[in-house]
Formats: sequence, C-alpha cells, structure tokens
Amino acid sequence: MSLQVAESAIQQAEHADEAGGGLWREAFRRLVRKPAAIIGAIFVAIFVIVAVFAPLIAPYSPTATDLSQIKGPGHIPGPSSTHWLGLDDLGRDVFSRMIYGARQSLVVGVVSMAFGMVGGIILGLLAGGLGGWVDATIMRFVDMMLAIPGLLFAIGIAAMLGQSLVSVMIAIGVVNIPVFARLLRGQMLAQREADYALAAKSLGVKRSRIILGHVFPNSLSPVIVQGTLTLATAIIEAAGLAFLGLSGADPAIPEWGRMLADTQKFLTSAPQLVFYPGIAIVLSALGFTLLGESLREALDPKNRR
Amino acid sequence: MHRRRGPVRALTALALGGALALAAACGGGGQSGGGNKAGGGSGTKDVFVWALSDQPKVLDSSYASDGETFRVTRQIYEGLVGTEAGGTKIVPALATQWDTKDSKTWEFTLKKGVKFHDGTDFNAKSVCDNFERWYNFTGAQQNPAVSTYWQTTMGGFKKNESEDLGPSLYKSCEAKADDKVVITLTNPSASFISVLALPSFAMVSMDAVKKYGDTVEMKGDAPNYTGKFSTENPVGTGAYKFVSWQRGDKLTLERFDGYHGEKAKIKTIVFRAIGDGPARRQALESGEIDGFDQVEPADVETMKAAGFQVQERAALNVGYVGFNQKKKPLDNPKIRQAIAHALNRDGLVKAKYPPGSEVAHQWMPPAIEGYNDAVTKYDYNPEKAKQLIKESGVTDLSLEFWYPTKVSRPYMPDPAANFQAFKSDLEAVGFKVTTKTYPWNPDYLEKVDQGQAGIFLLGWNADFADADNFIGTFFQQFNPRYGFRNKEIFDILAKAEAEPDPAKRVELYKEANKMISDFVPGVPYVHNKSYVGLAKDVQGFKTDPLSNEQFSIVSRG
Amino acid sequence: MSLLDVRDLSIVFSRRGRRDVRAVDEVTFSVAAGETVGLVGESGCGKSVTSLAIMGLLPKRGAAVGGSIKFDGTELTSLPADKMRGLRGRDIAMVFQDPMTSLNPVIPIGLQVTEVLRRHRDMDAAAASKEAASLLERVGIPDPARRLKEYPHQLSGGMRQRALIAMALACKPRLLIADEPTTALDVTIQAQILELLKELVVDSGTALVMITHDLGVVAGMCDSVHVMYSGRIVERASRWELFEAPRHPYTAGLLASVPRLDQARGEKLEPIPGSPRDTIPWTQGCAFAPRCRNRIESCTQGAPELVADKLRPDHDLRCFNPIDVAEQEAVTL
Amino acid sequence: MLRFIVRRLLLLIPVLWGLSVALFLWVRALPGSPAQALLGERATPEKIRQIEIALGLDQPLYVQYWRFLEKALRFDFGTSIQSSRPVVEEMGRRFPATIELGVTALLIAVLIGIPVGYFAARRHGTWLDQLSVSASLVGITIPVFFLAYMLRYVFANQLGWLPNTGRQEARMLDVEHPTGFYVLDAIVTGNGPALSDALLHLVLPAVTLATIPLAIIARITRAAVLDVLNEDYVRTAEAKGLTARTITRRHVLRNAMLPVSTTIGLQFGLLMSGAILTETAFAFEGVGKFVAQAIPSRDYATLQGFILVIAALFVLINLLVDISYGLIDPRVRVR
Repeated sequence: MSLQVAESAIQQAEHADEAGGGLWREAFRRLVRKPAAIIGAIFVAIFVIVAVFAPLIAPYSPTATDLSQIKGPGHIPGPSSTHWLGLDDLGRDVFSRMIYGARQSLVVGVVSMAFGMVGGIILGLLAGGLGGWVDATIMRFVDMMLAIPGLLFAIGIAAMLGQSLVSVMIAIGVVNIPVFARLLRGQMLAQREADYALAAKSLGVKRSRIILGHVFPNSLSPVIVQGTLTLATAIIEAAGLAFLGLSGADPAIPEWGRMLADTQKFLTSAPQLVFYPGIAIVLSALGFTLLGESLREALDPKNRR
Repeated sequence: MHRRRGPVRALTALALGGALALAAACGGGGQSGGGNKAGGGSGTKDVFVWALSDQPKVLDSSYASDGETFRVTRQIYEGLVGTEAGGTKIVPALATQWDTKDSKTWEFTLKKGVKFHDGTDFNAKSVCDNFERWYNFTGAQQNPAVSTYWQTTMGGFKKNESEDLGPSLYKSCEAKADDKVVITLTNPSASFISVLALPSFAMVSMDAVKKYGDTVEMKGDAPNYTGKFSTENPVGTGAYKFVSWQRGDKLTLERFDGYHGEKAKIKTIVFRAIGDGPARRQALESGEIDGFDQVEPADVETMKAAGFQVQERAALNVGYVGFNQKKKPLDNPKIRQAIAHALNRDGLVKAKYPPGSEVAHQWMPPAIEGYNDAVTKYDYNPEKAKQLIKESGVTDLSLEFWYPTKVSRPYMPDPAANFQAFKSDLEAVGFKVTTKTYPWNPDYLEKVDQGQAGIFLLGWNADFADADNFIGTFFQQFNPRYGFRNKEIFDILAKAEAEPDPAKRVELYKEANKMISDFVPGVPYVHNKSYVGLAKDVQGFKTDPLSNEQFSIVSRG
Repeated sequence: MSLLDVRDLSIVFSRRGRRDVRAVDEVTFSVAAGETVGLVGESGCGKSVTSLAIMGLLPKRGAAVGGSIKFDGTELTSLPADKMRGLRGRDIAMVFQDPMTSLNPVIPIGLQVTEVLRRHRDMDAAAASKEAASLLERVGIPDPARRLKEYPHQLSGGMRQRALIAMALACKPRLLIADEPTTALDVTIQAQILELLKELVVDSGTALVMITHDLGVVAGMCDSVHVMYSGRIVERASRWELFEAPRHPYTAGLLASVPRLDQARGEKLEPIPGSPRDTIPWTQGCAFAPRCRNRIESCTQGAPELVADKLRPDHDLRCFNPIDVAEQEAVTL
Repeated sequence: MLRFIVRRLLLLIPVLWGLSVALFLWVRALPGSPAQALLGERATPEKIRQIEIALGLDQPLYVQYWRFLEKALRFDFGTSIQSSRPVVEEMGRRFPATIELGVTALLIAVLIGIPVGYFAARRHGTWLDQLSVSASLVGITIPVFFLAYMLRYVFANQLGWLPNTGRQEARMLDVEHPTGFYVLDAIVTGNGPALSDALLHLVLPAVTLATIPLAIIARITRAAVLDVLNEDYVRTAEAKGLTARTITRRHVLRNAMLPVSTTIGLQFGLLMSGAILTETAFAFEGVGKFVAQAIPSRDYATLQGFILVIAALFVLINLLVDISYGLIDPRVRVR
C-alpha cells in the first residue's frame, strides 16, 4: 500500500519534471519571439560557423610569415584587394588569422565553461545533496575561493600551470567553479523544499533517488543559463589573461584575446590590428550574453504569462 | 521623519558633488593642459627630466647590478678609471695614470683636489677604504644578489661565509702617498683595469658610509637595504649630488659646485620611472620628459620625422638562437648548419630591428677586438637547408623551440615576433616545431641555463668591451645551456683569456671565432643598435655603447 | 445628484505585438454620498480595473480610458495629473486587497500615515503624528504610539489592513473604494475588518464602493450591487432584490456556489461550470454564453443590452433569457 | 548586531588562515625560484644555491611556513624582489593609488549607473530604455584593456585632452605626497595645479575601471526599479495622492536601493580584477599592476602579503555591506 502511495508521489514528481520539459519548450517559444535572443543567436551562429569552417573560409595560412612584405620596423600594410584586412607585423594575412582565431576562441570559451560547470556541479551537488558538514565544508571552501578577486585567482592558477592555452582554460574554469557551485546548491535547497520533493520524502522515497532523480535535474536550468553567460565571460577573461602575458605558448596560433593583447603596441601606428579582434570579441561575447539573458528571462516564472 | 530621508538625500548630495568634481576636472583640463607647456617653459632650461623604465633599486653602486640603477649612480659617482665617452677605451677618471708590471701589482696616481659631495677629500686612503669595504663585506652583503659585480669579477671576500664562494682576487691596498696607491691581486689579471671601469667599482665617501650605514638584510626573499647611505645619503665625487628620492615618484639630483672637472651645465636632474614603453615615448612627445632610453624600433623613424632627436647607440650586444646539443637532432652538425641556413636573419633584422642594426654572423659585435671577418657565414638558403637535412639522414625533425615572455632586451625588443618569424622559417624547410615559453626572469633563464631547452632565443649585452665577456662567458667551459663539450674551443678560449700580450690575444680570439662559427653552437642573428630619444632642444648628449651616458655635459638650447 | 457618476466607461489595454484587450466596456453606475455600492464578479471581470480607472491609477501608456467618470461634477478622465494627485488620498481614497504587500516594507507605519496628512492636510510633523496615533486608535490598533514606530513586517495581517484603512480615511475622503479588502485575511479577521469599514462609513458619511468576488461581503454591506462579467455589468439591483431573485444566470450561479445558512441540509453547492476564461467576445454575443445553463440560440448571435427588467423596473439586466421569477422561487423553495 | 559582527570577524580567522596556507603552497608551486629572479642573466648554480641557503629555502616547507606566519602576524611580509623594499612599505605606497582609483570609479559607476537605471525603468520600453540596456550590455562585454587603449587612443593620442598614462605629470616637481592619495595630497598641501593634474590623470583609468560596475549597477537598478514600480505599496502611495517626488524617493528608490546596495558591495572583487588590467593599461602604479608584475617575476613576498591583505579587505568589505544592508532594510535589522 505505502509502496503504491510512494509510486504515486514519484509520478507526481515526474510530472514536475515534465513541467520542467514543458518549461523548456515554453521558454523556447518565448525565446524565438525576442529580438534580443534572435540577434544573440545570429552572432553565435556566425561565430560557430566561422570557427568550424575556418579552413574553407580563410584565403591564406594563418601562421606562415612573409617578412618580404614588411619594409621595416613599424611598417604594417593596411587593407588591400588581396588582403582584405591587411597584414600584420610579420606579413601574415589578418583576415585569415581572424577566421582561425574564431576557432581558438570558441574552444577557449567552451572548454573553460565546461570545466567550471562540471566542477561547480560536482561541488554544488555534494553540498546541496548531502547537506550537513559536507555542505558547510564545501561552502567555506567556496567562500575562500571567492575571497580572491577572480582575475587574480586566474592569473595565479595559469602562472602555476605554465604558459599554455590549456592552463588558461583551466584557470578560467576553476575561477568559475564557485559560481556554478553556489548557484546549483541554492537552487537545490529551494527545490528540496518544493511540494513534490516534500511529498516524496514524507512517503519514504530514498533520499538519493529524490535528489538525483528529481531535485537535481529540476535545479539545472539556472546553471545552464549561467553556462551560456560564462561562454561570453570566458572569452573576455582569456583576453585579459593574454594581456597580462598568460596565454597559449605559441603566439603564431591565432586567438582573438591573444591577438588583441599582442597588437596593443601598434595602437598608434596600425589601430586596425587592435580593432578587429576587439570587435570580434565584443560581438561574440555579446551574442552569448544576449542569448543567455534572454534565456534567463524566458525561463523566469515571473515572466510567464 | 526627516531622519529617515537621510540616505537618499546623502546620495543626491553625492551625485551633485560628483558632477561638480567632474566638471571641475574637465574645466581644469584645458587650463592645466596649457599650464603644462607654460610651466615647462619657466625654469626648464635648468631641469632635465629623464624617464627610467624602472625605479632604481638602491643608490649604493657596489650593491647594484641593473642598468636603471647604474644610470643614476653614474651621475653621482666616479671610478678610478672610466671608458671614453662614446667608446670602449679605458680612460683616466679619478686615477690619472696607472701602471703594472705583472698584472698583479697595480699602481695608481690619483687626481688631486678631488672632493666628495660631503666636503671630505678623495685621496689614496679613500681608495683603500673603498676596496677594504668591499673586501670585508659580511652577511647579506656577501649575497650574490647584493655584491653581484664584485663576486663576478673579484670572486670572494676576506671571510667567505658560503662554501660556494671562491678565493678573492683582491689581496691588499696600500696608500703610498696622498695621490699614490698600490693595489695587489692574488693572481695576475689583465682585465683588472677594465673591471675597475665598471660602475660598481665607483669610489664613495667612507665618511658618509660610516655616518649613515650601509647595512643589508635578507628579509623575505630579497635584500632590503636598511643602511641609509645606500638609499638616502649616497655621497660620491660625481658632477651631480643627490638631493632626494621619493620612491614611486621621483629622484632628484643637483649640480655639485665643488666638482673637480667641468661643472654640470644643467642644474637639476629629475628621474621618473615610467614602466610602459609607449608611455615613455608619449611623455617625450607631450613635453613631460626630456629623454628616455630604448626607443622602440618601430618608433625611430616616426619620432625623427616629428622632429625629436633619436640618437643611435653603438651595438655591444648579440642576439642569437642557441642550440642545446644534448637534445636530438641538434647533436648532428648538419642539422645545426641546416637551421643556420633556414633562418631568414636578414628578413627579420630588416623588418623588425631599427635601422643601423646589423645581421650577426658571429658571437660578438664587430666593435670588439677579436672579431673575425673571415668566419664561415651561413646565408639564408632554404634549399641548402633541405639538402643538409637530407644529408644528415635524420628523420625525426621535431624541435622544441623556446622563447621568453615579459621581456624586451636591446638585442630582442620583441621576442615573440622573432620566434614566430624563425618558427615559420623552420617549418618551411620541414622541421616540426613545438613551442615552449616562460617569463624571462626567473623561469626562462633558469630552465635554459639548466639545459632544458632545445633551441632557444637568447642574447648578451656587454658588461665591458672585451671578447672574453662574449665568447669567453659562452663557450669557455661546459655550459648546460649549450650542452656540448668541445675541448678545442674550451682550450683556445682559456688560452686567450690568460694571454698577457694584447696582440696575441686578439689573434687567439679571431681563431676562436672561426672555430665557433664552424661548430655552429647556435645562430647569432643580430647586433642591435639601440636608440635614445631626446627632446628637440637637448644638446650635447652623447650615447655610449656601455650606456655610460653623462648628463653633466648635456645642456638645453 | 450622485457623488460619483461613471458613464459608458471603457478601458482598452494595448501591448505591442498583441491584440488589444477590452477589459471594461459600457460600464455605467453611480454612487451617492453615504451610499455603499458593490461591484461583484470573478477575478478578471474588470472590477479592479474600473476602480483603478476611477483613481486615475491606470498606466498612462497602453491603457485607453473611454467614457466619463465624474466625481462631484468634475470629469476625472480628463483631469490633469497634478489635480488628480490632489484629489487622491484626500477626496477619493482606496483600500487595497493585500495588506501584506500594500505597505512599504522599509519605512515605519507612522511615516506612511503621516505622509498623507502632511500632503493633504497641511499638518506639521507633530500634529500629523498625533493625528496618526488617533487614526490608528480609531481603526482599533492598540498602543498606537508604539506601532507608529514599527515597520510593516512587525504587524499582523489584520493590523496592517487596519493601518491601510487608517491611511485611506486619514483625510476623511468623500469616496472610499475598497478593493477586496478582506480577501487576503483570515476569516475571523475578515468580519472585524468589514465591521470596521461599515462603522467608519456610517460615522463619516463616506460613500463606499465595495469591490469583491464574495457575495457574502455584499450581502452584509451594500445598498445596491452591480454584477460584472467579462468587463460589462450584467445585472444591477438593490441588495435585497438581487439576493432574493437573481435574474441573470451568472448571478444565480454565483449565489448557488456560495454556501448559505438558509440552505437545506444535503443540498449540493452548484459551481458555475467552466472558468472565466471560457468566454466569447461581447461583439459576438453574450460572453457568459459558453458557461450558461440558460443559453439559447440568440445568445451567441449578438450582444444583449443592459436594460431594465420588464418585471421589476429597479432591476437592470443584460440577458436574452433570464431566469424566470417563478423558476427562481421554485429553486429557493 | 554586535554579536553578529563579532561572529563574522571570528569567522574571518579560519578563512584567512586557510588562505595563508593555500597562498604559501601556491607560491612554492610556481615554477622558477626567487634566487634566480634576483640574479637574472648573471645567475650561476653556485650563486643560486648560496642565495637559497641565505633565504632559508632549503628548509622543510613547514619550517618556512611557520617563519612566514610568525612574521606575517607581526605584519612583516618581507622584502619585494621587484623593488628591494619591504612589502609593507610598498603597500603603503600602492594601496592609496588603487583606493583612489577604485573609489573614483565606484563613484562614477554609482552616480551614473543609478540614475541611468532609474530613468530606463521609468521609461520602460522606450528607445531610451533600449539604448541604456544595449549600452550596458556592451559595457559588460568589452574587454577592459581594449576599452582602456581605445580611450587612450581617442582622448590622449588623437584629441590630446587627457594624459596618456601614470598618476602625475613628470614635470610636476613641487609636489608633496604626505598621504599617497594624490588628489587628497594636492588638497591638503593647497596645490592647485597638482590637484587638477591628479584629477586629470584619474579620469581615463577611473572611467575604464567604472565601466563594468556602471553597466551592472545600471542593469540592477533598472530591474529593481521595475520590480518596485509593480509593487502594491507604490500603488498605495499613488492612491494617497503623494507627489511624484515623494513617491520616487521614499517609496521607489528606497526599496530599489536594497538590491542595488548589495550589488555595489559586491563590486569590490570586480574592481580589483579590473584594477589589475586598468592599472597595467594606464601604467598606474597601484596594487593591481604591482601584483600582476609580481607573478611572472616570482616576487613571493609581495604576492603573499598583498593577496592576503586584499582577501582580508574583501571579506571585511562584505561584512560592511551586510551591516549597511541591515541599516537600509529594517527586516534584516531585527534578525
């Protein structure tokens, strides 16, 4: 008998999940009506397409230098019919470098975000799921991580791991772990108090089943929104780290943040070199931000009408 | 009820205040912008503002080892001997003449009537006191980061406190008369006189040292100069005397009216630290400063075109791509030659180095005796490089190429650019290049010197103009950096160093240069000219290959 | 002449990218001084919007108000904003539904009462706070001096509603609009609050518009009752008439769904089928038709007009097929 | 309240202790040694060994940590490799610079962000609102140093209105710095030209540093005001016939300021991160630039000292924010 009741409570919980699925469907419907979301999606789509098909789009090699094009120090050929965005200080085609740069930047964004998200989910799940001293310990740890300004933290980790794009991605990821952890934990605590969870609990459904099967999946939507936003900040943070001298080992491999940082010295002589990657970063970050913000609004029950 | 309105009202007030402050700032903008120039006009003839790239570390020359510190101490202190202005020849300074029979006992005749800034006399006793001070360094003063140049050139101290210190080259000093002093060494050293020209061997007032103290503590990880002489009361015999040093702000010197030589033309020298290269140039352009060193190669022509003075400084340096022969396939001479032919040195120097820089073909600049015009040269020839690779029979063509970040050296203003150009060259002939990079100091230097690198970007700035300071320091003994043992090269360099006859010495170095070129322990690629940027009205400035530029001869038109 | 005269009031909400919504239409009613009038209907019927329109509190953009609202001869729909502000709180006051959210949480109760007094009655701080204390006392808040210094979260729901009523009555308004004043309160408190309102209205001769979905509230207080459905008044009558013999099927349905003391034991409550969302536009027919038991063909072929009941002249009705009086009696019996 | 503060201060101790251990271990985990950092190009293995012994770097880690902790408790963080001066002295020089910059930036952010957010909310849906929303989005997504260089390019290089870098004109000679806050110094010493010079040098860095907090504050204010405008108590206030001014100030802003003040409090971390980039981009000799340089130069003492102090400040500021939150919101106060 009590088993039956328990099953029905679970079904009720599953309804809540369905509502979750419905939530996403409904959110999507609201999303396609928002101009901000559409613009964001277009930016992101262009970014991803360029990144994926870089070898097909780029007219030249992004790495082969041609010093014969450079007449002397400070000479940087501007845009021409053969080189649409001009050449850089080592005679490479800037357009091709920008195209290939999208690739690296996308990788940086996605990998750092994934790293932070997975780390944050593990910590948040442990804290929000187990509670008690585990929760207290993890949250103290998270507090400690948050007590160091983010960029400083990232520099510290990147410096320790050495000069490579991987260490940059890990650094940005680690800095984002506490953000995700807090978010998930808070959401799980709220969901644990939700009616369906309380009902299931009162009927003696196993805690792990409630938490892993229902509370956790129902708590993920803000985490996913945050993930979209983190894609944007990760690209910006990577640029910041590059500016401070922490980026991939090989400066020949184009990455927007690195290009932006490395071309600062040409600001007065060839501002276009600074401008291209700067604009590219702003637009791609804007794309992810618009998408994330719209998603957040679309998922917000307050805006459901 | 009024009480409760507090925060909002305060906020409004703040907003208003902020707007006012901003308005004031903007209004002040025009005013002060004009004021700058006007202010610059009055009394600027007697002020010379120089932008350093970094704060000096200390004002006691015997504790100093970096260029920006020396740039300041050189104006305050003088040594027994110096180098001729704009050249490398040793010339008299506080000593008018010197003599030695065995390179072991050195007798100096001192200039008379020289006074320190504190009014005490400079004489033979001062010289001996100075040497005894250095020789008797204890504790943290014996730290290689403190008495760097003494240890590099003279070895150890009277009582060595570390087993890593060797015996001292200095033995004793004797004041024969007021103006006669004899310094005795433990071993013969032909280069002793060149050593004395180093700014670290400047004569300081021992009265001041005793009065203010020259203590050093190793605290945390770095030396802390606690003695006031070393930071707040430096006293020398130079054309300028110290006035004040507001750290993080400015350091001021003033003409020493009791100077024994020609008095300084400009009354006040102000040193400012501006860490950012472009910012130094912009400061010169806006008239904030009168001069700075290390003009960016790309700026040389534009600054000249804008009417600023850009003075060339002769190159006493070499930039090179080093090989570590412990790493395969660099042990193969054909591969090393192939790399030498693969690198487009001319292209890089033309595109990225300032006009006047030379493509290097050996490991020391032409201005130094021992340079050999007849060494083997490896011209840029990718076909030949491919050919040599084929001949070598090496199939695994992967190379680990190292370059440093966070550094700009005269021979390497933009290491990343050099690296990318060379990497592209190497890939063009079939090498597979992987990249390694670290911040210059400490990581990069440490790892390269431990022999971890494969091929790497490095270079050298002369301490003094001597072949030994170049190829001697590179190749005289086994160096993990290069990872080879070539007895012939080691031997000839040792022989050259010990050779007392200058002419024979030069011949030996010429021979050594040829052997080194044939052995290809790396590819030297540039002797870089460096440039000093000066305001339009600065006159009399004379660049010096060892950066020994005296501000006392500078004036403003 | 009546104090408040609402004539042909229509309110249309428009939002970019959506169809206009006609929330209120053809609403006409009047309130005389000292009279208590009820506006009754389910949520969404337009009664609250009507009250906001009277108060001039509808958003300026996106809400078009048509028809006329006359207060003591003054046309409110075209009154300039600052004049309206002078009227609000002084001559026309309002008590809102949810006392939990209708008070500013970060400033003390006292200030929230005195600010009306100082605004409209030119009192200085001392006089205002004295008056505020007596106001709180009048609405039955014990220890008013202390309460004045407290913040809303320190008061119970009933206390807060009393405080809100005190604020509304602070300037002795001539018209008070109470929008579901008891809905958010416990049942025991509800009666107290209603009693309080009734007392105050009687004492001061204030006209009262009572907006509610609760017929019980209406039965205890109102002189006349207007029943609204989907933005229009569907039936209007005196309290006695309406409760005795509702003619509109909607009114009857509302009455039947409320438990009554005179109800026979065992008799089932009959909820109105469907929900207020099951509606058709008035332009096509009677909006209530989809839920109506008395629906006939003509109900969906054109909108009925609000006309005087043929049987009872004081009773207005908007229905093609009203409930028979005889049938009514049969039901009641 | 007092108990709350004391409890929070006590909680600070384990966080800082944990941080000191983590910092100590982190610094040791960095590649490269301080001995090499001191010697530079002229290092030899013998000299490095000699220095490492002198510094006690050959001792076991716990001994080194204990020495570090013992001194740190006496506020002695050792000597900076970069400048050869005691770290505490460097703090005295660099914190005023950064605080001056940060406070100015925060003022700009607050004084512009709040009105912009407020008016955007009041004109919800109009082009003004759209503009402020888009501008704040761009403000958040633009890399700080990119903005810095663009501002330098336009206002210093091209227009020449504002100084390019630094805190002070190099030719300003008769300037005293008793406090290290250049604006304050100029006021205290009554030096007019120095005051305008200090303010001018602050403009571009402060605007750069303010951009992200400004965008965030504007967004939060807008959202908060929109929320509050929909609140019942604002309708109540309207129904009372209060003047628009009273409603705005007493009922709308006071409530909207709750989330905004929390946000402002949370800007410290962002400001510090921003300061690292801003100070580097403007050659502004403050904490951020010094710490950023300290990492590649392995300036251990500086890293440990500065980061510890920054973290302590951060936690303290959070505490202050919590306290001030209680002052604005009576609901929190009672608890």
